[in-house]
Amino acid sequence: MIITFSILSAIAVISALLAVRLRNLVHATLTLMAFFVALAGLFILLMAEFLAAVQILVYVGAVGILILFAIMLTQQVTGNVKEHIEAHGALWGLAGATAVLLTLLLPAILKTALPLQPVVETIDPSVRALGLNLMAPYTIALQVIALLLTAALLGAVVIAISPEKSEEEKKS
Amino acid sequence: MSTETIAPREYQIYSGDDLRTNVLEISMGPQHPSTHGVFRMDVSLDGETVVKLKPVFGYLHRNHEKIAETTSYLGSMPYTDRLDYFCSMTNNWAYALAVEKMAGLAVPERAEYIRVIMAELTRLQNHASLVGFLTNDLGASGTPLLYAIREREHILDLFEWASGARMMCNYMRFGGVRNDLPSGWLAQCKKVVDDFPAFMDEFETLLTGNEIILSRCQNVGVLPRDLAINASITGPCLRASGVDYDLRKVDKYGIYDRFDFKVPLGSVGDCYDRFMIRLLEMRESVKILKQALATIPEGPVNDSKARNFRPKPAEAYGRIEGPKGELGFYLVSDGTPKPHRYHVRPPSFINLTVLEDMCLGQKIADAVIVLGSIDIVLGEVDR
Amino acid sequence: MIDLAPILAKFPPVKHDAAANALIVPQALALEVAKWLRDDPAYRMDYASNVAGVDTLPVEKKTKVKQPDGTDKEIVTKKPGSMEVVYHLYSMALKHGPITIKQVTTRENPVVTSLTPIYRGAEFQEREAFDLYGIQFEGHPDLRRILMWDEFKDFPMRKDYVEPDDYEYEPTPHDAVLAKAKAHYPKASTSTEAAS
Amino acid sequence: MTPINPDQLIVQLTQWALSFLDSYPLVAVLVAILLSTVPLIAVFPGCFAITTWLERKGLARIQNRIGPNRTGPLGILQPAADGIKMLLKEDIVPKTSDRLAHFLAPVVLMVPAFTILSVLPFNRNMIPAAVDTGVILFFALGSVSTLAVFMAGWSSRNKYSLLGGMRAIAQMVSYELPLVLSGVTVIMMTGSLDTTKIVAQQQLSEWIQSSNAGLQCLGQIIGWNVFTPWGFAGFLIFFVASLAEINRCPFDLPEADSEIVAGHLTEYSGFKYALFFMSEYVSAFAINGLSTTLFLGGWSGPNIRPPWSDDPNALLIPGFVWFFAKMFALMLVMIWIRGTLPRLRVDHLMGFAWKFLLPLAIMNIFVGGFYYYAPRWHGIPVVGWPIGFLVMYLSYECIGRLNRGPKTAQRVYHYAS
Repeated sequence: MIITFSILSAIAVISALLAVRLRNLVHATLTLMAFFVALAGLFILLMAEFLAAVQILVYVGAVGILILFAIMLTQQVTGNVKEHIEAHGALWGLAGATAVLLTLLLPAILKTALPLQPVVETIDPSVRALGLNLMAPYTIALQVIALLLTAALLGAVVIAISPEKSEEEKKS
Repeated sequence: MSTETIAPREYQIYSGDDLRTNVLEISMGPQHPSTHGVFRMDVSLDGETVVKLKPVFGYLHRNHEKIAETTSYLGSMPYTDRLDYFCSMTNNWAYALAVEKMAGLAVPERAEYIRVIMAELTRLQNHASLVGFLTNDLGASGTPLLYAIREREHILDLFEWASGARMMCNYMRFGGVRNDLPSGWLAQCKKVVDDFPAFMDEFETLLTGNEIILSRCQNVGVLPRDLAINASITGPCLRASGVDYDLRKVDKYGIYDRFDFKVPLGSVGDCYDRFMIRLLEMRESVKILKQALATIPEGPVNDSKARNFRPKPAEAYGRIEGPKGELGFYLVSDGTPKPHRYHVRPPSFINLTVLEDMCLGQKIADAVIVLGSIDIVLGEVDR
Repeated sequence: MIDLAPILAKFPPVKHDAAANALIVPQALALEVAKWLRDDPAYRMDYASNVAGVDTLPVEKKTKVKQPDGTDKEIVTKKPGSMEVVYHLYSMALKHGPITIKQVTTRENPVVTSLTPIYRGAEFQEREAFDLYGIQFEGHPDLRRILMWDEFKDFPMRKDYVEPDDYEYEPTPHDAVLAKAKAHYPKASTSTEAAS
Repeated sequence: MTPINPDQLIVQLTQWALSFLDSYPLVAVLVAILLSTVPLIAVFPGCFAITTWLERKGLARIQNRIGPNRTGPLGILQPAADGIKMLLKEDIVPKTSDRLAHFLAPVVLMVPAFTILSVLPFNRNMIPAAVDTGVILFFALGSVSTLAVFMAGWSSRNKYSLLGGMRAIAQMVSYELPLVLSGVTVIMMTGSLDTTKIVAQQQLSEWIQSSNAGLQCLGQIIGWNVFTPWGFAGFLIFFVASLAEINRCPFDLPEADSEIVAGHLTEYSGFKYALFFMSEYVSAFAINGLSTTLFLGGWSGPNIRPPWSDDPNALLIPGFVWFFAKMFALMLVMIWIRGTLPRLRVDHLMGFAWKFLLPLAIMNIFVGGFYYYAPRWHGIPVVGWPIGFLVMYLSYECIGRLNRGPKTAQRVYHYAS
């Protein structure tokens, strides 16, 4: 368990770093997807298969592909090599970021009693429970999100209809 | 009809206020699975839509005309086989016709009949395989093509029997044909012709009603009537645009005035019309063949005097209705055994003039079938 | 046979070549004549079937003529060379034809008027005549080489065209080609001989 | 010792083998993993070889040809010859290509193709990975193949490949919707994402348990989802969408040879090409396996009991025989379609997915819901069946008519006088 966890988190961290650092946009996206897959692996480790499946379906299958599609439409896939962002005081920034992160995490770290109790046995992440939760306490939120997404979809359709065609229709 | 020439259309790339797309330029050919030989199209694509298309050819150019001007008149006959290598019989006939017109040679009755039979058989096999290739361009993994090839084999067997060669027949001569038909040939030919409508029925039931073929061919690559005339389009492509112009009816060359056949005409001028006109023309060809086979007389088949002759200074333009369109030969003689000028008017070459007009604004997949429906053979385009 | 008299009457500079039954049209009038032929209701020559360039070398003919005094006298008849473009026009509307139009120009500076603005079908054929004969078509929208490659310099269909003998490499040159190859690639040809 | 049950023979053998390792739990887990994965990796490439032969022979018969006939009797060794040829071919990578992505693409396609096989129940108690969320895991991992095709198309630095990649993304993303939505109906009716439960739901247990041999036999057939109106429509939608999802004819636009050479495969050669080829077939098996599971009763077939056994669950013909029979039957239909139909055009393809399959699949969900709650007479859906069927048929007709423009029609041709 620990070994798998270490490997997956290493992959996740490295690919996330690469996604930020790589200058080639497509490579960056591909590493981002590797990160998503590693995250899905972590979900499986937590016995949350459904969440893992959704993670891959939504982030790798849809969001990542969408990003790639958007990149395909841009002119330059590879960043300009000559143009480097000059970083001054990178170490200071790193230290600051670490400090902020630690401050945020400190209460959680302090409160946790070590060694950790195994989480797996206490929760039952079945799809049925998830569905019931969505349907009972969170119905309104779900409906609102659904409405919002439908509106977005309709908006996309409206934008996608090219004005060229409508002119032709007017003529005929 | 007092318009000036119909200029090539320009396709306007849609560019909204901030939505700019790049044009993708691809070079389709000369090695591409769908270009029917070493043909190249320089295509610019806006997404999948064709915004510019320039045909490029010459990869098979061997200066056929120059070769012909350095050999005797008869010496060019085998070279004409290599023009449109699908239809060597009609190529032979067109050349023989031009020379006969220039030198004033007469053709014996039986030879005229044999020429008609050979030309119509050529038309059958050319149209059948063209429709097959067209469906292949549509992505039908070769099934209709192989059915067509099966029928073509029967006809090529007949050619081989009569002339000794399946494709490069070199069969026609000035003032007739090279040799008489072997015994039994006519009976076999009758059998092939009688069997052909069954194949046609099968072919038509399988293809003409197919929803995918309908939706992909109809209203794709429309060639307007005026443009077709102005751009000198000939053959099935012209008739698909609704112009009644068949040289077999107009010039009545050979003995075509003796046969009863009709000229099918399209109305829209799209790929589907070009496809259907070919199917209908095959039916008419079968009609002509049946009449010719029933009435072919006995007699000599060639004029032995017209071998290596030296025509008087003259010029002539002879043309026939080849399967792909008007195939013409323009000959100028200066009194020597070699032609002073020998020019081929290749139908495939000129029919390509309107390729860009038909493809603009269509999808890249349509460009492929538009090219397929024009029916080109690169041996003839490049010469 | 189509009656050509009305054309000759309307356009006096147009000559009739009786041997070929063709109209010889001066370049300045070519577009006008073609347009008139296309649109005139009696002709309706809407279809340009064939366009061909024709190259004729200058001929020097020496004939010996016996003079009355018994001596031979050489008479040199010079026929100048010419470059022609021949158009065969037909009518799809009235189904008659052909009318042959010729534009004659010099071999040294072959320039004719393009009929592509009237007949779109002449586009590729005029390009071909340009490519193979070097005839300049004035008013052609897209006069480029069509069959030869763009870098090609010469005009191969001209009667005085000499094939450059280093033009094509043959893996095993023989006969005349071998002789040519020797001149160009002395080492290469000997090595292939040694190899064979 | 329990009497031998042909159906469960393999399962029993596995358990027997594992029973020796009871004292070494870690080894037992490893062996169990191997026992469930190695057969997948061994069997499906074998199926792939058989299918390539079947496809070549079948296409040849459709096209009046003989097909492979030089390698072994009936050309049966042709797949081996092809494989050897592929392995020995030079692996050419274009100079300007993105080498890493070019190399990874076949791998990225291959891994999910094999992984999704593990959620398919091949027989009772014979499922490599019995997960609670089998169906959604299948769709999730299946969507990764889009990424692989994109990687192949983009990394080749070839415009045809790029076009193929673009087409593949657009097509696979679009067809995923009707595919998943037609599957959703089944999930809704079963109330579970678990593939084993979906198969079990399609068996009429009271019939199987009865003493009548005929009823027992039918008990594993009559309950298949395909025999319900929503199941029938769903099966057809699923099958058509799966054709597009695995780039089979007539939706093989990403590798349309007459237009864009071979699409994303243009710059692949040698073993990488073979991997692509195999992954596509394995994906085809997987998706056919899923449609078998969802609509055709999975491994259930005529319930014939072995004469020596009284166990109502014992079967003379093992379930995986039926499973593979159904899967291959669907494969054959795909081959048949490939030999018959021309290819669609890009806009037609998209229109077909969004304007026809998607509304039909959504309609199907409603019909499924209606069928579920419609009153029954002795458990027989006397109301749900006819009305559901009628509604599905009407919506098929309506959506079809709405989509069919007035443009395509048979034409009448005239002759010149």
